[in-house]
Amino acid sequence: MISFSPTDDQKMMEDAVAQLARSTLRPRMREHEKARSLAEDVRKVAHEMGLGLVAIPAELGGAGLGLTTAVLLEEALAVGDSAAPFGLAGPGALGFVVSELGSAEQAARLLAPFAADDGFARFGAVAWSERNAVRERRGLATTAVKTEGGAYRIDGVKSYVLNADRANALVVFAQLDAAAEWGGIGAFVVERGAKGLSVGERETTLGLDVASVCDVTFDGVVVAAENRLGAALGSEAFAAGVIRFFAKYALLVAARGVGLACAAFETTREYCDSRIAFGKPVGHFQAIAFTLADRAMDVEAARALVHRAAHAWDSGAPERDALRLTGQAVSFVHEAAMRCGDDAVQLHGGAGFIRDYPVEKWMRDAKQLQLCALTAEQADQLVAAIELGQPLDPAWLLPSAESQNVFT
Amino acid sequence: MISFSPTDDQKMMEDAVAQLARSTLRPRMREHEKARSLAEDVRKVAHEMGLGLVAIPAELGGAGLGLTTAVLLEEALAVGDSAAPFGLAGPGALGFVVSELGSAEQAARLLAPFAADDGFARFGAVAWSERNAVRERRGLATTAVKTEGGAYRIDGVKSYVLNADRANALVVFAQLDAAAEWGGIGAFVVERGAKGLSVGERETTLGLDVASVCDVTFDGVVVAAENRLGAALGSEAFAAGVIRFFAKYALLVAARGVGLACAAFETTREYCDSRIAFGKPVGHFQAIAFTLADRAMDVEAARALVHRAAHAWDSGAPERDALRLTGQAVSFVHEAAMRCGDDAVQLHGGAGFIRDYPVEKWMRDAKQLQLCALTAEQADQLVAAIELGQPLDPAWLLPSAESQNVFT
Amino acid sequence: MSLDFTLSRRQHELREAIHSLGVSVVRPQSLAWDRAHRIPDDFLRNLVMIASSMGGGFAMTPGADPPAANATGAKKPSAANVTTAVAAEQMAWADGALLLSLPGPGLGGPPIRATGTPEQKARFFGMFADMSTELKWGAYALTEPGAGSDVAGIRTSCRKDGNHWVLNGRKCYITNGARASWNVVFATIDPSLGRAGHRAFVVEKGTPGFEVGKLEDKMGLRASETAELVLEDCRVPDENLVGGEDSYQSKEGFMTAMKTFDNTRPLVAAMAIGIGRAAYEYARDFVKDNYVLSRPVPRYAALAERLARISRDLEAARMLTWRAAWLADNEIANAKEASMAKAIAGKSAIRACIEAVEICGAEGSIAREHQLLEKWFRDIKVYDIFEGTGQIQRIVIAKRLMTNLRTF
Amino acid sequence: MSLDFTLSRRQHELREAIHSLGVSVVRPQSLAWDRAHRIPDDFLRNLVMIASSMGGGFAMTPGADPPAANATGAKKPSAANVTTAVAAEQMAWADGALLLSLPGPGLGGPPIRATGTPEQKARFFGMFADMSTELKWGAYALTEPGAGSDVAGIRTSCRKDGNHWVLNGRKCYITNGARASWNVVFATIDPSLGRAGHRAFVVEKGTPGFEVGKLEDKMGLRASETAELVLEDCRVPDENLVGGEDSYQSKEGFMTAMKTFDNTRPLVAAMAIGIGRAAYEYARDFVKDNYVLSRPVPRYAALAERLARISRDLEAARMLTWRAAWLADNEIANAKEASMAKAIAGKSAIRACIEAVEICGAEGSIAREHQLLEKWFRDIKVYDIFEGTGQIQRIVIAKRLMTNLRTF
Repeated sequence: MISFSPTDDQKMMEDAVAQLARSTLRPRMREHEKARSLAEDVRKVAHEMGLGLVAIPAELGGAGLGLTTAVLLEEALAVGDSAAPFGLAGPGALGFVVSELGSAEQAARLLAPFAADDGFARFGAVAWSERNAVRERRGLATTAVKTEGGAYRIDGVKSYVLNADRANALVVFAQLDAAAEWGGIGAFVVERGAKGLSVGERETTLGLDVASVCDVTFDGVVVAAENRLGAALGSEAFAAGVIRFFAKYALLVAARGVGLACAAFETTREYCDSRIAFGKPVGHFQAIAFTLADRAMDVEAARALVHRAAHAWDSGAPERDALRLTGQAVSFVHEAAMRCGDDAVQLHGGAGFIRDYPVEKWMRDAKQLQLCALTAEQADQLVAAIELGQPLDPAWLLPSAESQNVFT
Repeated sequence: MISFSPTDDQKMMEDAVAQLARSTLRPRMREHEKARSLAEDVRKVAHEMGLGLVAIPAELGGAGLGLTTAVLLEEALAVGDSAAPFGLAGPGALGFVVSELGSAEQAARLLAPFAADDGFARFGAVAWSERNAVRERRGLATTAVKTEGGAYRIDGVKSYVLNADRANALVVFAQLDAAAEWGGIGAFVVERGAKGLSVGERETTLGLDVASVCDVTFDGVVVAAENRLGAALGSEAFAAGVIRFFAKYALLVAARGVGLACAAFETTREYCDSRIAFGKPVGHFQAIAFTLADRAMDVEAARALVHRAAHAWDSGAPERDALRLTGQAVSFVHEAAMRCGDDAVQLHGGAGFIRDYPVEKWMRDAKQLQLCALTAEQADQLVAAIELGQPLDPAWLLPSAESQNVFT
Repeated sequence: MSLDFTLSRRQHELREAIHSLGVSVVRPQSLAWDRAHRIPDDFLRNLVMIASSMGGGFAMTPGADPPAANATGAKKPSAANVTTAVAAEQMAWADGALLLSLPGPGLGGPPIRATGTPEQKARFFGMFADMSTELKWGAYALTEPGAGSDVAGIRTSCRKDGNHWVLNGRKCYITNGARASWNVVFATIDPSLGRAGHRAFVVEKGTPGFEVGKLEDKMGLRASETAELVLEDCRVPDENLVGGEDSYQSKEGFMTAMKTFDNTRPLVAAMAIGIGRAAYEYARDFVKDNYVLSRPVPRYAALAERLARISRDLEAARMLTWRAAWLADNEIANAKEASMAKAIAGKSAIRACIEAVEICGAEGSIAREHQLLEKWFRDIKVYDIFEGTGQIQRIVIAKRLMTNLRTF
Repeated sequence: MSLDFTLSRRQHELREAIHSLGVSVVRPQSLAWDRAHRIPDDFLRNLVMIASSMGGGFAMTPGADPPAANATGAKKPSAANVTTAVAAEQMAWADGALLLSLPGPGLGGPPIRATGTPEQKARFFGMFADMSTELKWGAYALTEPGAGSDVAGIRTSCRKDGNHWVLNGRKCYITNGARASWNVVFATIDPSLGRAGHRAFVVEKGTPGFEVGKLEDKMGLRASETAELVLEDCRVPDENLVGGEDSYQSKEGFMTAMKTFDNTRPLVAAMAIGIGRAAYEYARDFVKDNYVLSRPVPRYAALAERLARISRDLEAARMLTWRAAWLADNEIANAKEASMAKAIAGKSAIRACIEAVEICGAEGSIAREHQLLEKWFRDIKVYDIFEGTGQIQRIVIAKRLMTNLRTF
C-alpha cells in the first residue's frame, strides 16, 4: 500500500547521517574542496557507520539494507556536501559491478577488505569510459585477450575513472570478442600495483573535487581467470547485468543529486527569507517566491521518484519496470538539481558568485553530477526503449564515446 | 549596415494591412471560424491589395516585393486573425513550389490566373504529406509513372492538404524512380476536375479552421509533360529546390506565428493592465508581470529572427546561411507562439477558456500552426545539419511519415 | 510504515475496471459528447448503477461519499484519498468531462460535509440516495465575473431579512450549476470584511430570484456543463445557511471554501495527470504503430527523449499527487503539498498534450472518433486554471516557505 | 533605411581581428590567467598598443571612448553601439575577463561622461591618454553588501564638511576597484530620500580613509579583479563631486547610474552571447571531431536538436542586443530593449554553457589549456546577475508594459 514514510530504522539511520552532514560535512566543505579529498577522520567516521556497503546484499558481504535505505542515506550525506559521497572510502561503483556480474565467491573475496577496520582508506573504482571511440567497429577500444594459461591480457586506456589513483581494486571493462561488438565485452578485476597498470595525472574538474579523476592505462596487464567477472554469463545476461549496474549506480548518484538540490533550495530559501531589499525580504517578491515554490516542487518530486525507483528494485518489481522508474528518476533529478543549483546562485545575486557562500559550489557540483554513471540523455533513452518496447541495446543505452562518456 | 527599420514603402503597406486586420479580421474572427472560411468580401479586399503574390518574383508573375515585405505583411494579417492568412485566396504554398521548381513559362502560366480579377476565389494547394510511410523503401508512396505518350500517371493518396477542396490547381509530389528513394521524386501540376482526382471530406482540426484540410486521392490521374515541374533539374538540384520551398513557405508561416504571438501578447497585456484582483491590476503582480516581460521578449526576438532570415534570402546570402537562419527563426517562432498562446489563456484565468474571448483560439491556432510547412523539430534538424557540415539529406530534413507529417 | 509505491489490490482492481470501461465504452463516445455539449443521462445512469454495484466504489469526489458513512462517524479507511486519486486519474484518462458530470453533490458536497448541520446533511445528501429514476447534481458556486482567483473579492451580497437571507449577484464558470438541484452559493455580508464576511448558502433550484444565465461555450471539456448563475433578490431560508449562523465565527465561512480546495486539489491534479497520460500514451502508440522501429528512424533519438521526458514529468506529478493524498489519509496537514500536486500536474499535463500533438505531426491535430488527442489538447488547459490557477498554487506554497509572508 | 542584418565592412574586419587575436593569443593563456587571478600587465599593454594602432578601434566600453572625441562635440558615428556590441561579443568569446580588465575608465567612464564638468572630464579621462609606461583603470562603485539589486537602498553616507565631503560605508563586487586610479563612488546624503539623495564622487586612490578590503574569490571570471572597498571618514574634495552640486536636482544623481546601465546592458548582453557562443561552438566542434557522422550515431537526432536550439537562442539574444544598440545609435530611448537584451542573453548563454557540457559528456567538465568549456561554465553565470539581475531586467521591462506600475 502506498506510503511515503520510511521505516523507523531507516529514520534512525537517516538522522545519524544527517547529523554527520550537519556537524562535519557542511562546515568542512570548503576545507575538503581545497584539500581535494575528504579528511581521514571524516572517512573513518563514515566507515564506522558502515556507509560504504549499505546497498550490497548481505550474502555478498554487504549490509544488505537495500537500495531504499541506500538512497535515503546518500541523500542525507549529500545535503551536507554534495561532493562528499564521491570522496568517501568504500567499493563505490565497483560494489555494484561485483554484485551484478560477479559470483558470490568473487563478491565476498573482493568486498571483504572494504568492511575491514582499515576500510576507511580503501577505494574501489570502475574503468569503463574511453575518450575516443573505436572507429572500425562498435564496442570498447580496450581489449582483453585470453592467454594460453587461461589468464587475460588487458591493453588500452580508460578515462574519467573516479578515485583511480586511490583505488585498491578496480574493475576494467574490455573487448573480448571484437566481432560481437557490444555483445563481446568482459569485466576484469585489477588490483593496485598490477604490472602494466598506470594511473595518469589527476584532472582538474568543474566540481565534485574531493573525488579524483584520472586516466588509467593498461599495458599488457595480466588478469587471472578467477578475476574475470561474469565469465559464466551469456552475452545477453552480461549486457543486462551491465545495464543494471549503471542503473543502480545512477540511482545512487541521483540520490546525491536530491541531497544537493535540497541543500541548495533550503539555503536559498533561508537567504531569501532574511535578505532585505527594497524594504522587505527578497522572498516576499512574487517572482522570487514562485521560483522558490518551483524549486520546492523539484526537490519533493525528485525525492519521491528516487524513493520509488529504489523501492521497485527492493520489492522485486519486473526488471523493465525498475529500469524505467530508475531512468525517470535519474533524468528528473539531473535536471532538477541543476535548476536548484542555478537558481541558488541567481537568487543569491552577487553573493552567489562568491566562494564565501556555498551555492556556487552546488551549481558546479550539480553539473558534474549529471555526468556520473548515466546522463539524463542516456536515462531518457532507456525509458523510451522500454516504453516503446524496444530491445535494450547496449550500443544505444550504455555510456560510450559514441553516446556520452561518463564518470564511473 | 544593421538596421531594424523597414522602408517607408514597406511601412505604408504594413499600415494598410494592419488596418484591414484591425477593422475586419479581428472583429469577424469568430464569424469566420464558425463559417469555416473567410467571407468573400474579405477575400476580395485582400485580393485587391495583392496579398496573394507578394513574394513571388516579378519575372514569374508575382509582385516581386521579396520575402522581407511578405513576412511583414503576413505578420500584420495574422495579428488580426492568425487563421486568416491560411484562408485567403491565392496560390499559397503552390506559389513557392512553382517559383522554386518550375520554369519561367510554367510559373507565368500557373500564377497568372491568381492575379486576375476573379483571383479572390482561386486557391492553390500542394499535396505532399502521406499518412502512412512506405514500408519497403524510403520516399513517397504516391507514384508517378511515365506513359508512352510522355505524360505521367499519378496514383496514391495525399493527406493534410490545405484548401484542397477549393484548389483550382494543386502540385502533387510523387515517386518517379523508386530505387532512387528520396532522390527519385517529382512534382506535377493537377488542375481541378482532372479525371481520377478526388478530394476527401474536410477534416475537423484543432485550429486554423478557416483553412480546409482534406485528403486527396489520385487514381490514375494523367498529367501532361508540360505540367511536370523541375523535369530539367538533376535530383540534387530538385531536392535543393524542395528544401527551399519548404524553408520559404515555413518562413511565411513563421511570420504568421509572430503575428499570432503578438496578438496574444498584446491582448493579454491589456487584460492584465485592466483586470483587478486582490485590489490591483493583475499585471502588477510580479509573477504575472515577469511572464508578460518574457512573452514580450519572445515576440521581439521572434520578429527579428524572421526579418533576418527573410533579409538573408532577399539579399542573396549563401543558401546554407539563409536556410540556417530560416530554421532558427521557424523553430523559435513555433515555440514562442505556443508560449504566448498558452500564457494568454493562463493569464486570462477562467475567461481564457471561454470562447467569448479570443485567446483560446490563439492557443489552438498556435499548436496547429506549428504543424504547417516545417515543424520545429524539422527546422532544428536543418540547422544542425548545416552547423555540423552535414549533407542536406531529404530523408532527414523533409516532412514525411518517417519524420513528421505537416500541413502544406 | 515503510516506503511503498505499490497500489493495493483494491486500488489496482478499481483502476483496471475504470480502464476497461474507458476503453470499451467511454472513449468511443467521447468526441460525440464533446460535440453535443452533454453526456447523455442514460449513460450516466448506467454508470451510477455500475458504481453502486461495485460496492459504492466510485467515491470519485470527496463530496460523493455516501453521507451515511459520515453520519455513523466511522473512521474513513486510511487510503481513501489515494484511492480516489487513482480512480480519478483513470477516469479522466477515459474522458475529462466524465467525472465532472457525475451525478451527486459534486464540489458542493465538501462545504456541507465540513460545516453543515446534521439536518442539512440529511436533506441535501439524502436526495442522492436513489437516482434510479432521476439523476441529480449538487454544485459549488464561488467564482464571480469580477473575482476569479481573488476568492476574497466576491461581491455577491447577502443580507438578513426576517428568517430569510436575500442574495444578489452573479456567479460564473459553475460546473453543473444549471442542472443542479442545489448550488452552494458564496456571498458576503460586507465586502470590506474580506473573508470574514463570507457566508455559504444552499440555493435550491426553483428558488425565486435564482436564474441560470448562459451556458458557456468553452475551449474544451465541452461535455461538461458550465453555467452562469444570476441571483436577483433571491430569498433563501435561514435553514439553508450552511452550518447555521453560529459557525461563522472569525474566518470559518471562508475557511470552508479553503478546506474544500485542500481536499479537491489532489483530485484535480490526478485528473490532469489522467488526461496528460492519455495524450502521452497516444503519442507513444502512434510512434509504435507508425514507425518501423527496427530500421533507423531519423528522428528516433529526439523522439525518444521527448517521450521519456513527458512520461517522467507525469510520473513526478503523480508522485506529488499521491503524496498529498497520502498525507490527507494520514490526517497530516497538506495544503502546501496539495498545491504542489495541482501546480506540477497542470504544468506536466499541459506540456504532455502540447508535445504529444507535435510528436504525431499533422495527424495529432485532427479530430476523429478514435483520435482524441485534439480533444485532450483542448480539455487540459483549464486544469492549470480552475480550483486555483498555477499562480494561486504557488502563492499557497510560497506562504508556507517564507516566514510572515501574508500577501504579495 | 531598410531592414538589414549585415555587418558593415569595418564591423566585419574588427570582428575578424579580435577573433584572430582570440584564437592565437588570448585563448591559449585564458586558463592560466584564470588560475593566476590576473591578466598580466604586459599582455594588456600590448593589447592597448594594438588597439590604438587600429585607429583607436577598441572602443570596447562606452566609457572607453577617447574623451577628445567627446570634447570636440563631434556626433558619434551612428553605428557606434552596434559596433561595440559586435566587438564585445567577439572579445568575450576569446575570454570573458579580458574586456572587464582592459585599462581605461571602464564603467566609471559613463557617469563622468554623462554629467561630469569639463574640468572633471579633462582630469579623470586625461590620465588615460598615455598608458605606455603605466596602465591605469577607473572603476564604478555602486553595489553594497546590503544593497545589490536594490540600488536605491545604498547606505554609504556622504556629508558636506567645508569644501570637502566625508564618505563612510562599504562597497562590494567592484570590478578593478583595487587597482583603479579612481572609483566613482555612490553615496547618499540621507537614505530616506531614496534616489534623490544619491551623490556620485570620484574617489582617487590614496585618498585618506579609502581602503581596499578583500579581493573576492569567485566562481568564475577569476582573472578579473573584484574588490571590496572601505570608506572610513574618507574626505573627498568638492571638485570631485561628479557634475558638481548643481547637477543633483531631483533624481539626476541617481539617473546618472541608470543611464549607465542603459548603455552598458547591451554591452554586457553581447559579452554573455560571446561566452555562450564559445561554449556552443566548442560542443559543436566536439561532435564533429568525436563522432563518425557518416554512420548512424545513436544520439544524433537528440544531439542535433540540442545544438540547433542553443544556436537559435543565442541568435535570438543577439538580435535583441543589436536592436537595443541600434536604437541607442539612433538616439531612440531603449531602456526596455536594453533590459530585454540583457535578460535574454544571460538566460540563453547560461543554457548554452549548461547544455554544452552535457553534450560533451564527462570531457566537458575537465579543464585543460585548450579545453575551456569548464571555465566558461564558471564564467557565464554572473552575466545574469551583474549590471542588474534577470529579475531586475524584468522589472524594468514590466514597468514599461503596464500602466502606472511603479513598484512591486
